[in-house]
Amino acid sequence: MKKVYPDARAALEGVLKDDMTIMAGGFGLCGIPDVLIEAIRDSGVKGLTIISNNAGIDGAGLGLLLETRQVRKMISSYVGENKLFAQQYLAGELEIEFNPQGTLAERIRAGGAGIPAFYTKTGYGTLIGEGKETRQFNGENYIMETGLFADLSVIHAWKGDTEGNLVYRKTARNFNPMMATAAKVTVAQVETIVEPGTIDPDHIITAGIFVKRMIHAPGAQKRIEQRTTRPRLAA
Amino acid sequence: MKKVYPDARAALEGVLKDDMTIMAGGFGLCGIPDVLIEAIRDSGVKGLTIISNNAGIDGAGLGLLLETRQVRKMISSYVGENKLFAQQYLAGELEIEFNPQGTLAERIRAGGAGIPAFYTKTGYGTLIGEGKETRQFNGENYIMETGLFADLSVIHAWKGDTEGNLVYRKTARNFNPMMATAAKVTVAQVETIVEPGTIDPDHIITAGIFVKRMIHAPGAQKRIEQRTTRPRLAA
Amino acid sequence: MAWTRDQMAKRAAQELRDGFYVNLGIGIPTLVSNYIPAGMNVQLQSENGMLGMGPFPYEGEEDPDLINAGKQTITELPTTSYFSSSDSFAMIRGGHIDLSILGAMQVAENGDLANWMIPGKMVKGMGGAMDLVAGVKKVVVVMEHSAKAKDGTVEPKLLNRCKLPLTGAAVVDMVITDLGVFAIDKHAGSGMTLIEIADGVTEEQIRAQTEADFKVALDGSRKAA
Amino acid sequence: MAWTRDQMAKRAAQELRDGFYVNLGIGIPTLVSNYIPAGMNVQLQSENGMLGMGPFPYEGEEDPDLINAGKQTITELPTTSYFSSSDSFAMIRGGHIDLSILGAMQVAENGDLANWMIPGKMVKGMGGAMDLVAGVKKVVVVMEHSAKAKDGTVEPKLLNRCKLPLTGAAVVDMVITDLGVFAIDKHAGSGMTLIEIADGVTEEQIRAQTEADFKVALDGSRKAA
Repeated sequence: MKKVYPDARAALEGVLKDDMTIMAGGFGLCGIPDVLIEAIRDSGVKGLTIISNNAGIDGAGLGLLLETRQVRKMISSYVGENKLFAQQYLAGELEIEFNPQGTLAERIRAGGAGIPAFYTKTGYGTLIGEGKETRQFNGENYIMETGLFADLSVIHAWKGDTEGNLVYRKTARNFNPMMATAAKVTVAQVETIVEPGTIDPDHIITAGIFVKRMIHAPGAQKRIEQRTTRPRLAA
Repeated sequence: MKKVYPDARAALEGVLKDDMTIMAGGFGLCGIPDVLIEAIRDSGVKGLTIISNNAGIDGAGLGLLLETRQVRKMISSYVGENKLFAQQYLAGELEIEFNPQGTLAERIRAGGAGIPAFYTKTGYGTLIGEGKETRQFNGENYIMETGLFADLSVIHAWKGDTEGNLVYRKTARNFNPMMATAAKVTVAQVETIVEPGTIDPDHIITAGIFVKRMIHAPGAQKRIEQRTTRPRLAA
Repeated sequence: MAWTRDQMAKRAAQELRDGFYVNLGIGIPTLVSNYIPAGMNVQLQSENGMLGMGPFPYEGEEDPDLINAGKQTITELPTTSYFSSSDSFAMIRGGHIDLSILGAMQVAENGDLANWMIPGKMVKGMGGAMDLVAGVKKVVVVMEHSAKAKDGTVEPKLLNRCKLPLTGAAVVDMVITDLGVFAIDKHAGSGMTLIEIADGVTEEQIRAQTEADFKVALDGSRKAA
Repeated sequence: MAWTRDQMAKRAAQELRDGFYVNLGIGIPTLVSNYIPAGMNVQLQSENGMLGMGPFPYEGEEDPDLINAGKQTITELPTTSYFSSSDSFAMIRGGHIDLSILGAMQVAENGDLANWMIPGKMVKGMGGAMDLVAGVKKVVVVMEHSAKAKDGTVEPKLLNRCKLPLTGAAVVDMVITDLGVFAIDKHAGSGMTLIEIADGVTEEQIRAQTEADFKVALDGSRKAA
């Protein structure tokens, strides 16, 4: 069982096929598996359904797969930052299924946890609830949402050991841990790969069982979407 | 907002009342909030419904509350190690609701996460499924289970800061993190209390928002239920 | 005189209590963090997986791994903890956040809220807004009292019923506009009550820009919640 | 000659594959860890919140914070990770564990399993057994082929239908007893097949101690799963 692959192309070999469903971690451009997304683009695989909170921006993240028209459908909570997305959507070339962000996160967690459906208040009485089963518990109204499970998850982690145990850094954690659990094959790009026993086992967020393949991706190309700062007080 | 109380009695003041529901963390005697359980015993509160994976052993853990007949009902997955429990149950003095361990864990997690019900395969076709709704998803059979939420959770953590951020040690984590989220009031006993900023925020398992009160409990009295060892090889 | 954006934020800050965990939306709600009273412990949640959100970083100290839900670079505090998106929304959905302050396009007198889509325009998505309004204990909307249409006519935003698709049904507890403050009893369904008026603004001015029916109780009896 | 407990465990170990994540029950299943082939990477899960379970500690090195699901003191390995009970059973329920090896009181020819309660006797509870058999990809039962009643008569444990309350319905893939090995096609419902016989044991001996109907296919064609 060798989990570490030499590069993204090798790590994705044999798992990509047209019309598959792929989960991609990240929130905005934070904690996205950018190297793996590039390799998916280069593979030319088409007709993809992508489950990801956002759709990247023009020229970065999942935006790369929109440029090449490899995406048929997005399941996301917010796609605001992508002009190409808007164009393709309005032209009828791209399908979108909006999910409330917390519902999306929980559907993915449920998919990985063997829970086919759960009830939530979120979206009751809105367009999101239309066509879904509703039900009262203790006098409150809920809608039923189903679990999500993909053919492939591509995720980003900060540090990992060769057993596949992963830790994340700050808000780059976001959707990555749930997605690691909710696909037939999970491939992780990891900034630093270490030997087993290096990471304190109490600190591990994703247990190695969920990670089938991993690559080293130093993270040098991490981008900032909204650079906001405050002035330094004069000394 | 001062979360740290001088002792267990003070930390439980005003939150105990007869016939309430209390969650207690731990698996066997590992990671149990023993100091808080003693204080619950000393308070004399009666008619308790206790949600806890086990029922302690004679003379330790929740066994203390059985001795004093303060417990009316247990919601547990396994109560094998407690003779007093068997006596009181057979005498009709104690009610028991068995839950499969994973169903119990998920019901608690759901209660804390605002999920009133979910579906699971566990227990389908068994006594556990009787009287519960069943349903097919993708041709497989599931039963519906509901979330659990208590008046009070008492938990044990290894380290915590005064903001209530907690970390756990090894398998003493078990049910403690979910229970922290699933009660009106969560009181934590913590082996070491530190200042905020001391624990790496990527390592925190229970965010301070879930912990209303905490006490320092050095953990000197931790007990081992089954002491198993292996021989040292002769040099 | 109608309240400025900062005055609206300052009024919203009066809803904070010591020990509160609070989620602030984008826009005016973000300004509320400037008015947390000294000595009051309020922790800000960012739904992308952080509790204890700090201010923007100094220039040169931006960290691509540390952003808020608006994708802006931020900093951490000694109280900070990080968690996954599912844990973050378990916190939100489970009712653990005390207060959410957010913007809106329309609010109805029963507490219905619309702030995520305009039919016919490109829809960007609801992000975490639906989860927040469904899950947080108390929801306070901060918005301009009315909008100006292109022809100059006033378009009320406080309505009998929302015309835009809802973000949540019967979810708003309080609306702070540039003209005043309204309490909504979303549970009992007893409607909207004007409880404060901005200095120099009259009830008549408010009525002229409001479609929603509302009672008036300016004696402070409805102020606390 | 019927297999010993260790021979049964050794036979069960043949179901392990490199890279497997495995949950072992109490009793004979625990012995399986002694027969993991050298060079094969198998990680053991303990449902109380640990992956990568190590052997018992040396005397004096027991840690009350480090126990397995049988409440025995254990050790950690370089590959170890810890997690909560809900994460542990998300792993189990979600089908991420490759193999569960556990004991049983009765198994039926359709894969039904009974191992948690005897009506009229004090019930201790099912612990994690129902979750394991419902969630793990492959379930192997290791047990004595039959029980001896007090009057000395043989009581079969492989039955047409379980008489005891079920732990799971149609969940068992394989049964290893002291007399042989049976495969169960729980999905197709095509029943039980005897695929191996312990050295020196005859099919007739097995039939005499078995109530369940079973086919016989000893050519190895049904061996791999």
